Amino acid sequence: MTDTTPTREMAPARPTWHVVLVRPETMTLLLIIIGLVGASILSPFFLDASYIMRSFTLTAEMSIVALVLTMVIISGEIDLSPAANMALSACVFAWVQDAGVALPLAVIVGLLAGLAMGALNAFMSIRMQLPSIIVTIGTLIFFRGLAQIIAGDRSIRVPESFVGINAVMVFGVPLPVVIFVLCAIVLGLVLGTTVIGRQIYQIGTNQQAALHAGINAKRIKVGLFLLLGVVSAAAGMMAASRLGSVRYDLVLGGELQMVLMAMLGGTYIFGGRGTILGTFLAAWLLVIVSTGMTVANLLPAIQLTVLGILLIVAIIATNFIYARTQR
Amino acid sequence: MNLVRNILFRREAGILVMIVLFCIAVGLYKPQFLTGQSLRIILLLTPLIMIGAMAQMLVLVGRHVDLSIGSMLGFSAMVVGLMYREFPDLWWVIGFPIAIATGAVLGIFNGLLVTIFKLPSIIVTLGTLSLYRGLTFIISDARQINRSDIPSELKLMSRTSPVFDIPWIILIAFGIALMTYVIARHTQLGRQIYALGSNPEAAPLRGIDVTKVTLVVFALSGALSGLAGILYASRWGFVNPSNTGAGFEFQVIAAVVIGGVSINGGVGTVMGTVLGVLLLGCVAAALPLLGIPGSTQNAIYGSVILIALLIDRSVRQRGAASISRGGA
Amino acid sequence: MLKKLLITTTAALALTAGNAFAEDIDIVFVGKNTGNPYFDSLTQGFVDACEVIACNFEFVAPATAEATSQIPFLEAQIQRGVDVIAISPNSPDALNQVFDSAREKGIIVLTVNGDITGNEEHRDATILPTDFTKVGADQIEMVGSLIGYEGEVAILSATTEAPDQNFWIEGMNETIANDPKYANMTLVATVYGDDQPEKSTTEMEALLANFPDLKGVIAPTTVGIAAAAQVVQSRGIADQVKVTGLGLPSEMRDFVKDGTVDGFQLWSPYNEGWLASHFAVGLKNGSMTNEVGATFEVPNLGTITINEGNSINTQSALTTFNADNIDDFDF
Amino acid sequence: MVDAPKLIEARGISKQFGGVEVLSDIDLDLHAGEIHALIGENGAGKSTFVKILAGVHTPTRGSIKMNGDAVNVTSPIAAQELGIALIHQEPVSFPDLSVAENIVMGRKGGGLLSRVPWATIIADARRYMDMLGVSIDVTRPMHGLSIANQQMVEIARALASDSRLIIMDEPTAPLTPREVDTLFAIARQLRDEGRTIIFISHRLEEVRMLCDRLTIFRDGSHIATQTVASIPEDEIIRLMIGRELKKYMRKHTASIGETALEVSGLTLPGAFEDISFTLRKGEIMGLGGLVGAGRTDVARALFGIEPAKSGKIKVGGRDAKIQRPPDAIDLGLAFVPEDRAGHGIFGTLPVEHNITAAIPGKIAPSGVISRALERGFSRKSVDDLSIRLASLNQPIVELSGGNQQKAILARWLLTEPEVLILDEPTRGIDIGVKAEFYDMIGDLAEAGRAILLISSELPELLSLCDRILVMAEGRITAEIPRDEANQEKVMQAAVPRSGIAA
Repeated sequence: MTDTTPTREMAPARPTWHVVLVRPETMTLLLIIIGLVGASILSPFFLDASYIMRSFTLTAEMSIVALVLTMVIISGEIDLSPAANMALSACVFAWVQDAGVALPLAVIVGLLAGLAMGALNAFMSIRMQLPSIIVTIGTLIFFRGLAQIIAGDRSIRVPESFVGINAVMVFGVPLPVVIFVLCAIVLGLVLGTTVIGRQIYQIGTNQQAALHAGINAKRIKVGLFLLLGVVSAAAGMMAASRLGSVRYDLVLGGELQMVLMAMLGGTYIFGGRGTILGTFLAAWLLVIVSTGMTVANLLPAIQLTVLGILLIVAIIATNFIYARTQR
Repeated sequence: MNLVRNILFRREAGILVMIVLFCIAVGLYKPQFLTGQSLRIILLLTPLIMIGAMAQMLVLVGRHVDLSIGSMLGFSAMVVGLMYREFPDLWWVIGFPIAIATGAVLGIFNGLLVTIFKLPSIIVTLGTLSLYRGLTFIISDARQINRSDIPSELKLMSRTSPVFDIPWIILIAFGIALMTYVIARHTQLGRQIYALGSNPEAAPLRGIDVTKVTLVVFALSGALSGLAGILYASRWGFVNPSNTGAGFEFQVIAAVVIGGVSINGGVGTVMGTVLGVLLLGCVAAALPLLGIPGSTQNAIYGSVILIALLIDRSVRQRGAASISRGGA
Repeated sequence: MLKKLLITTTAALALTAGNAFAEDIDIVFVGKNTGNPYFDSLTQGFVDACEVIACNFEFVAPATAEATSQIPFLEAQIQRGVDVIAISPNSPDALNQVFDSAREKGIIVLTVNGDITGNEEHRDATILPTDFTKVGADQIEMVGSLIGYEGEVAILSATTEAPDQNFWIEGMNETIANDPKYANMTLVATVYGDDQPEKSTTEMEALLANFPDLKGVIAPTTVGIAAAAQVVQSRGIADQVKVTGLGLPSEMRDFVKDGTVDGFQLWSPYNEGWLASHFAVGLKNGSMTNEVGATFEVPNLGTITINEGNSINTQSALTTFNADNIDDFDF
Repeated sequence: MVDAPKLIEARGISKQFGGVEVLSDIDLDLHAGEIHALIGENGAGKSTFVKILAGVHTPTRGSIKMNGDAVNVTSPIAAQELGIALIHQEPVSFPDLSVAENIVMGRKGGGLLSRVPWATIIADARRYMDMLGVSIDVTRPMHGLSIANQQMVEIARALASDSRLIIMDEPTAPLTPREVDTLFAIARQLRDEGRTIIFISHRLEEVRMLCDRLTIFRDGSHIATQTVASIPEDEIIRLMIGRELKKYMRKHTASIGETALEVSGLTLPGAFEDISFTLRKGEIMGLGGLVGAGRTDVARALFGIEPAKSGKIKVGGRDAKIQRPPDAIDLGLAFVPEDRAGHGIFGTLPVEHNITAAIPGKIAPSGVISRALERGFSRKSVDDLSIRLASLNQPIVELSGGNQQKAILARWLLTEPEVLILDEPTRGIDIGVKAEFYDMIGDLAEAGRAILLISSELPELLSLCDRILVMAEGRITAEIPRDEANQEKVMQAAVPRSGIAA
């Protein structure tokens, strides 16, 4: 089998400014600037740091989960069930707590529920080698259904001592936002500088080559699904603390926003490409876009339409950038 | 002795047995479940899902997924609803071609994104799911079409028809099932969809115009969603921008996957899908009778999809293992 | 359609600009979700009131009616510095924090058409359509009058958790149990349609199947009553099973006209909006005080008293709609 | 039958793949009603030539005439319309569709909505099956058919599109003797109907039994075309490998140390059986054989990608249990795979990441990758193997085939392996870089590493290896020490004897 790769010996190196600038993350940064300008024109009330910060706490939990989802997509898999996982874990936590279990123990039970959900996704996708996208559509409906069974459409209250995570301020910044930034830094370092991070890129780029290079792709992918399960559970309980009560419809439809954050950040849907920084910026972009539209009292319909268009444009753009740079 | 053909056949027989057993079990506990009236209730629950399932079956056979059928249903229903409200004296039957055409246009847009930009259909339709729902809000200015705006002849179609008093809506649904059977089994288009799903790389080599077939599949999915849209207006008598068609895609995927359509493409029968829809209809009708809160329905759909995936896996494993032991 | 969209957007822009200098009171009403016909007429009440008295009115609502979907809209109104937030809450307890932060900013928070039971201290006052305590009894009287005060009756409610629904159902049970007038009426079942047309229909079908000689069905929710009526209409059993409850004239007009439903009740959501605007402006400019027992005048609604727990009833008794008066109402 | 009408006249057919000339100026005539064998070593250009005939590739130069008039075979469909059918060794089919449909699929049959004539399709399918004397239920799906039956369906498809030229690429490799006989009977029947059959095979007895004429390819050019009767087997082999042997004299022969790797009775049913050999430090052992001999499967078993079912492996004298590649790497094994693009490089990732992919422990002792260590290792590798590149951050896909292979070799040298398995290391690499590779392999042996070199290029094997094992159809057929080794001996052992008899 003679291979047909181009044989230019000395390919012209891309100039450094080109490498730094022509990246999906810069596209997201550009969109943030455009978003900020647009939103402040749309409504004078928009440009206020504390308001944007407060609005970010509403989606901070989802953004944290989107960071881990980015790593799962880079590794070549996908998971549409984290939003449902957040709801079910929060319901399990509140239900167990409501039934008299001590708070710390209830939190652990919630996290274990998330882990179990991650394990189910891992078993179906990796062990049974089923396409993870269809598996996680099944688990997304299944987890949401379980949450409905546990909580009915009652809303289970959460003890006062646990409520108000978003009221806790760290140097004037709400705690959920601080946690999001810290998670981004930690995960960015893991993905960017550790062996595991490097191997996630390698598995996503070419799983066969990874096998031949002695990389245990199965173990890493199972680990990612489990991590996503636990982090989703933690995020679900953070939301419970923010809201003071939990219903089965927590973060309903959140899966679209999480995938959107990853895509807007430049994560390549087929794996191998993407960064934590990209998703981090995309999370802020989404907040700016939706807050800008809400404070301008635009019909929610427009927000839905804009979200849909953004996702489609983002996939086409990243597809185009990667296809072009892969000469 | 062809092993796989039996498995496929057994799969449909398996679903039929499940339906019978389920109905007998419920009937023992609640005898009224087995009356003619109860059969009518079950059949009245299935027409929209049936039409959606037919479209989704062809999409899945072509190794694609269309998540936007719920929003396409909602948008088409809204277009027709607005038309009835703004032009009350129009002949009400005009609604059907308009709904189908509207759906087809949205479907073709999906198809273009998938074929021109080579994007995975599941992510594209996840985007258009939200886009079309947003457009539904915009064109309706977020207001509902009330029962009084929907022509009574259209609503009548969900109640009776000259044929043994079976509502038109059920006749249309089974008509679409028959049409899909003819397309899938007896037209070049149908066979090429199966071929495309069975071996996408080999399809172009065998002279199959992959782009055209994919576009037609998505257009069909849109058109049938449009038809389901106007029938929604007939069945429930109103069109609401936020919940008309919401969650429709999950019910349809559950029905299609139970019906034995494989998510790896190339495998799926109309009969299996019809039985899958009927099974879900029985479950949906039985829950309230047994006093089980409706909230368990989602959990049932989810678990049904997961179990069907595992069954599909084991069938494919036994089939695939025997073909190729590659290696140079 | 697009033309309409542009108008609303420019109107929104004008309002934001306009508010900077006028001393009119800014009122915003946050509905449960967009596309809910019930709130169209309630909003109309606000709009007409604000044309008469000095207030600027805006209606916003999330796309879907989940517990937490209203929070971003409330945060936005706080940011816009509106004077009064009127809201029909989607959840009894998920909005406490955001209500508190609004009231810290001096914003008056009124719950409309439904209260946050158990968390009343987080809102200034609540404006209910009518005296909820009497709704249960009125509905039992309504169905009793239709079925000759004897036979089996069932309730088709919305969601198991909706506070107003449970309040009324409690009232209905009490009335049937204690009031001798309804001695030979028995309440056989209460089922929940989750305010979804498909589920309400299957629950209604199950009721008819489980209780063959059911005489009457009370559906105290607009979605439930319409679904129940449609089932009765399609099976042509209007004379055996009487459907009533709380419904919107615009939705029930066909059923009343063709005799499927003889009569149903509701209140005027329009009046609720009308009263809420006046109360809000009154509170803001000091002409009204928000103490229990205080009274105030509202044009064409007469004197309104603030009852226990700062709750106000727009009208004392339910309005009954039937064949002869259904055409006088356009909501 | 000498001057039978010419079906195909190919003139000056040449093809370049990425700068490497694979076919140069092939002239070949094919008569109607003839079975014509194409013979040659791996990579001699046989497959490429027939793929050009079948429209899978387009030639860089040259023309094809069919029945006297020039034709332009642009795609497989064009070929099908011209009546040319190519049957791959692993038939390409639609597993979920019925046999009958697989035969007909894609034939011009009216618009998308035109009716599918099931009756005629099934009737035709049965007719072709009867013609081929094969009893397969044409309504069952392709799923689960044996390879032999799948080939029968492919032939039926060729008949369905009334193909005049049917090309069979190594058809008998996976078949049992009885299935081979059936295939031969059918081939003869088709020839008697006036059709032309091209039969690519290494089994010279089969060629002798079946074919009328044969053509020998070598290094991309057409050496000779003879009638089968007029050329003895030894002559065929001589022509196959007749190039005068440019001796790449190895600068030295390394001192042979103690046994590094010992394999006994290694078996994986269907791939290879009873493989036993010992490999000593400083020794280069060649593993020769033709396509399908199972050499790559042995390598994949040694490295743990597809472990053998039975047999023992001892590394450095100790028993080794290798279930997954990391086990092999820990024991000091390394494996440069044959399929560079599919199993070797991470195309879009930088060259540096590719080079250090197998030594995570060394570049990140604490788990965190140390830039300095990584840059040190990769810079050293680039210099040692003189890899030509613009920058270490450049995606590796931008390098030439030769430099990519050097990067993969560098990856494995960094693991400092005891045993280095190289699978077709110099395939698709231009001559200049090949020589560099040979020196490198020599130096590695000299440094005491044990090297197992899998190669289809005889000069490479003969000049580099201390010993050559030859495999055919999953079995070791000969072990030839360096001084007795020559091309004929290796090829004699490589050509499957047992084709008919086994």
